Amino acid sequence: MTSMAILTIFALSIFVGFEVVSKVSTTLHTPLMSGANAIHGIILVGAIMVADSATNTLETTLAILAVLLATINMVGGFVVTDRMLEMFKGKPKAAKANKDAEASK
Amino acid sequence: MTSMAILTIFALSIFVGFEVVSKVSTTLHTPLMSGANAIHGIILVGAIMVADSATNTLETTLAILAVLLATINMVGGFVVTDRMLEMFKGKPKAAKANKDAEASK
Amino acid sequence: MNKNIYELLGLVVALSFILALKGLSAPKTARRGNLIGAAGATLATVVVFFAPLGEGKSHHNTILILAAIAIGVLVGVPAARKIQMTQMPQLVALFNGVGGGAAALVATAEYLNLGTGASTAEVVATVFTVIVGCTSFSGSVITFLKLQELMTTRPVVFPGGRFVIAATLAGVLGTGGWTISSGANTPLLVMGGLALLFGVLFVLPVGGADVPIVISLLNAFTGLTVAASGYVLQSTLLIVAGTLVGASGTILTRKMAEAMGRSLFGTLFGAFTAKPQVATGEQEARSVKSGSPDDVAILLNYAQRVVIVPGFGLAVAQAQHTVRELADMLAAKGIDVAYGIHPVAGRMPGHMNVLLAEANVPYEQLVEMDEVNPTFPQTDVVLVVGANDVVNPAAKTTPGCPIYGMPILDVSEAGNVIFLKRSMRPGFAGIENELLYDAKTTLLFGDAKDSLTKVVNALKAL
Amino acid sequence: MNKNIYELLGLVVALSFILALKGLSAPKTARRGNLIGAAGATLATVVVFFAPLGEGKSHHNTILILAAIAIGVLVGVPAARKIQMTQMPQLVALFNGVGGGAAALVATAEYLNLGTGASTAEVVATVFTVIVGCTSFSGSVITFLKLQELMTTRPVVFPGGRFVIAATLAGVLGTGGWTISSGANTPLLVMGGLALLFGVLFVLPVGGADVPIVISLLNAFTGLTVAASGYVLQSTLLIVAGTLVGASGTILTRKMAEAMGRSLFGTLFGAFTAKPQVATGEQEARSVKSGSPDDVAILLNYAQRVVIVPGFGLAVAQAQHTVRELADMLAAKGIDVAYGIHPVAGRMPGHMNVLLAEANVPYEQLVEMDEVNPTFPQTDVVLVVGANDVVNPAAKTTPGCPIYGMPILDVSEAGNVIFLKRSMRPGFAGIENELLYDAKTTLLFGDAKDSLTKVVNALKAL
Ligand SMILES: NC(=O)c1ccc[n+]([C@@H]2O[C@H](COP(=O)([O-])OP(=O)(O)OC[C@H]3O[C@@H](n4cnc5c(N)ncnc54)[C@H](OP(=O)(O)O)[C@@H]3O)[C@@H](O)[C@H]2O)c1
Ligand SMILES: NC(=O)c1ccc[n+]([C@@H]2O[C@H](COP(=O)([O-])OP(=O)(O)OC[C@H]3O[C@@H](n4cnc5c(N)ncnc54)[C@H](OP(=O)(O)O)[C@@H]3O)[C@@H](O)[C@H]2O)c1
Repeated sequence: MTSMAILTIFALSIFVGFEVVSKVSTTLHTPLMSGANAIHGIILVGAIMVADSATNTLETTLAILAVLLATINMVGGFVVTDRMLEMFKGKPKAAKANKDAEASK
Repeated sequence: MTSMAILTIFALSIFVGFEVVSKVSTTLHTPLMSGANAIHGIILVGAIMVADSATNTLETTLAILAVLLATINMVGGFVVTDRMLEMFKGKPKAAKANKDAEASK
Repeated sequence: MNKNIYELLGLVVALSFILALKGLSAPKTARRGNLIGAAGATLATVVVFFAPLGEGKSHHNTILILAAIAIGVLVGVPAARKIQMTQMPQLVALFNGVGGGAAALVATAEYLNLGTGASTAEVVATVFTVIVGCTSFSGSVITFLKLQELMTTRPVVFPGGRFVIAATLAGVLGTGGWTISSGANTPLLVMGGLALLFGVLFVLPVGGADVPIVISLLNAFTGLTVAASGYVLQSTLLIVAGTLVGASGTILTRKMAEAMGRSLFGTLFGAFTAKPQVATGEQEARSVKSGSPDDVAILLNYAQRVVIVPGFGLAVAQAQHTVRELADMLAAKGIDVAYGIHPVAGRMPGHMNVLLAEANVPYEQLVEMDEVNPTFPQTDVVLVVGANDVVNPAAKTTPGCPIYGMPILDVSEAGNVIFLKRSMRPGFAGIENELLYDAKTTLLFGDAKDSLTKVVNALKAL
Repeated sequence: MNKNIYELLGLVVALSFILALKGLSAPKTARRGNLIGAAGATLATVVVFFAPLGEGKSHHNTILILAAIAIGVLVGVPAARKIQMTQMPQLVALFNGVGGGAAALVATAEYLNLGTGASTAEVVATVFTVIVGCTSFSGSVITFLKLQELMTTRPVVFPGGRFVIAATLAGVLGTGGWTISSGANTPLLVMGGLALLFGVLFVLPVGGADVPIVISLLNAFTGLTVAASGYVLQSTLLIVAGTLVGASGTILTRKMAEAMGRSLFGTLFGAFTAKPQVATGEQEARSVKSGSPDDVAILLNYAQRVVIVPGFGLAVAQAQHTVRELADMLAAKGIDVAYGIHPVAGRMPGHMNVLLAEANVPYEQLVEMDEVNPTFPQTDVVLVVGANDVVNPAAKTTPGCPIYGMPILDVSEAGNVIFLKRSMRPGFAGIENELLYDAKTTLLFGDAKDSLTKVVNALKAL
């Protein structure tokens, strides 16, 4: 891949990242941060690639440690985000009840 | 550029295109369409590239015609969009006046 | 020019287009956004003359190119400058069409240039560009003719039309496949011709109300052809810019259709599903109640609440200032006056807001459809100035008519309805308006501006 | 696996992350968004084991890798599952830190692997990743310690601190330059060590209220390190995913700072500008008015309007259900009851809304800060349950204190203020609350749940 292509991809990704979260509501700040945090756990893929081609002990040790840390980041991140959002699910219902109540006024 | 890079750029551009206009208000539909229309006038660059490397009369004729059409598209598009938006500029003021009027009620 | 710098500038231009679209979607930044886009496009056009070329290649035809650009500017700028606001939509349609045509020409020329050296993927991209570019070109020309009223604005449907369209489409795809498998020139030419025909057939059955949606759709498609050309020409800039327009145009088309209460699917496949039209109205000479300016003045004078419904005719007659004068007089008499604005009144979304803002109509008197509709039962007089389709009850009562399903202003709920128009001719969608024959309707024939002036004078004399 | 398929799957995963972020920004789709992201990440992890390798290369260490993943899952999942809601923010901080550490390790290992074969651009990317990854790692550990209250939550500032920080930063950059120019291993190691130190020094001066902002910022930075690693490893997926997190994280950080009324600049450069703290409050034993549950019950019983302000202590005491019981009793007596919700009450944005929704508190009783503040002058009794900083007037009156500038709930405008807390200890930000000594304040010491139960019983006995 040419460095021009990489630069273009980089620039477009920045725009996507900006735009996609620009409408987030305050209540979702924490889950969004946590979800984004889980996504960068994808460094796991990089860690596996490096471990996969590591030939001496030092490299292997570093890479395997990276695999361990990245897995914790990724798996833990998605699970904890899901748990947060599970708690949020009560809210829309409540909001709806509220609306209904108002409508019946 | 590899075809993978092109595909990635294509996919990311789709997302950017979607997101960037997803909040447009009804009043701006026409100018936005017109502005987007002007942007695809950038085919002018392609027309110039082809004309630039054309070697026989047929190719040259087609390419020069393309340059002409693309120029009309691009230049006319940006000018007409600007004219439309010029007319819109009165509105925000009016809206503000309206707010002020409400505030003073 | 150094290749890296050249490509970097291309990326800068691509990003300027993103910023342009982003700017255009918010009222505050719209104008700046457009200017950013124009600046980017200018930069790209200058830079391409200094494009680094492969070994042993040189720039050709520079003088010719510059001449073509000069002519293009001389044609495009005055057209965009001088056009009347009422005719802007058709101009946008035309600009879009020439863009599609340019993309098709570029792809064809490059195809000839590459000759047998083109890869399959490149031929596929070429075929796509030529088909869609030609369709967009001829389709846009038809929308132009419709909007300019150089041809009927009613859906044009002929018996068996859908089979002709399907056959044309099959022909387009067949010749497309033939082009891809043979790599020859003749099938490409035939294909282009068939695609031009398809564009015409595709747009003919579209009713007036759906025309802006179709323009927007063709616009999105043209964007995609630019992206495909970019693939063939190996230009990242064209790929990004074209895809941006394709994607944002698609969203915009959907939003427009929603705003007009039209089904996008119905609009797109209208060509295949439209039936020869039922003649609406029996065309017999029915009686209508027409009044004099004095009658209208008296009606208005004793009203407590008046709603003015402006339409395309107001724009044509340039009557916005006179309408304001009348409204001010009524307001001075203590009458409650409001303007009922339909989202698709006029010929482009937001048309009426703009015209009335130009005439300095106070913003709080402009009431959107959803808010004004519930107030009609308490309204004594509705003054319909050069509007027709947007108050036509056929949208509710006549399934199958071109505007069926469009939300309308329910003016028939008011006490009296006054129409200011020049004749009994129907509106843009070409369908009879039963409301004109209604007992509570009074017609005041003549140019809207003249009629309004007379009403104003009559009111003064009261 | 075929290279094209492999790369295509990478693109699919990248797109799934876009959809995940998009989903996460709207309440309805948030949970689905997170699952899409998890599915994408799982796919990527499986696929990478089948990555096509260059000529003559083979897969190494597969067993070890799988073992490490297994251990990671066994550590990560239970931690995420078992953690109490009150401790979630520090867990997120910790996860972020290990991610940054992983990126730094990956970059280091690849650097060793490439040896002298690395291009300058790759070395620059490596240096960037190691610096930011290490900073993020140690910085996150400090935020964890702060949030877990294993160390003081007050800004830690020592005299001359800013010079130490500046010197460390200079050292980091210097060794970075040295690494780039020499390509050797020792400077990279020294640089990593200094970056770890810098992370600690960077976060120490951050006050409690700014901690979530710093976590978000470190999160964005970690995203960028992933993108840089992607560049070195030539993985489009990592580039896109990392950049996405970097960009969205930056926006999110700004939005969080706005929501908390904090200056992002002040937070970021707090390390360089913070001065040793002015001791707030004179620490002399001043008298406070403490009351019995009966006193509180009587106050509440004769009120017309009561506002309950829940805070972090309510979450710790798990008193949400008891608080609801009390509120229902008061409402049954015809007293107007509302909950005043501060946006940063608790330990994460939205914390209180969640806890109270869990206890089935009717949604319409939850009133946001901006709406509840104007009602305090008409409020007879404010019941502050385990909150402190969010009602601390120092945010308005004491420039330089860690929460200065944060909007607060103006409970001092109400007739009576009752605090339910266990001691005179300050809240998260570690600053005295003058309101505790105010004449209209009554303190009821004890665990929030116990105290509330007693108040409920006293009310029943009345
Ligand atoms: N806004 C958009 O985005 C958009 C875009 C494209 C199409 N459309 C379509 O355009 C139509 C708009 O509805 P509309 O009610 O505003 O307009 P309309 O249905 O086209 O009706 C205009 C009326 O004005 C009268 N008129 C024309 N010139 C006049 C003059 N000088 N003085 C007095 N009257 C004059 C015409 O009758 P006479 O000829 O008898 O005078 C006609 O009945 C809809 O069908 C809509 O779907 C809208
Ligand atoms: N929401 C967020 O996003 C977020 C994130 C990170 C940090 N923060 C920060 O956290 C703080 C939130 O303010 P806050 O007013 O909710 O909390 P706070 O200022 O931390 O005060 C909590 C109070 O609850 C009391 N408490 C603790 N456990 C208790 C128990 N079991 N029973 C009764 N009382 C108990 C404590 O006093 P005793 O020890 O005397 O009982 C303390 O005064 C702000 O400084 C905010 O900036 C917020």
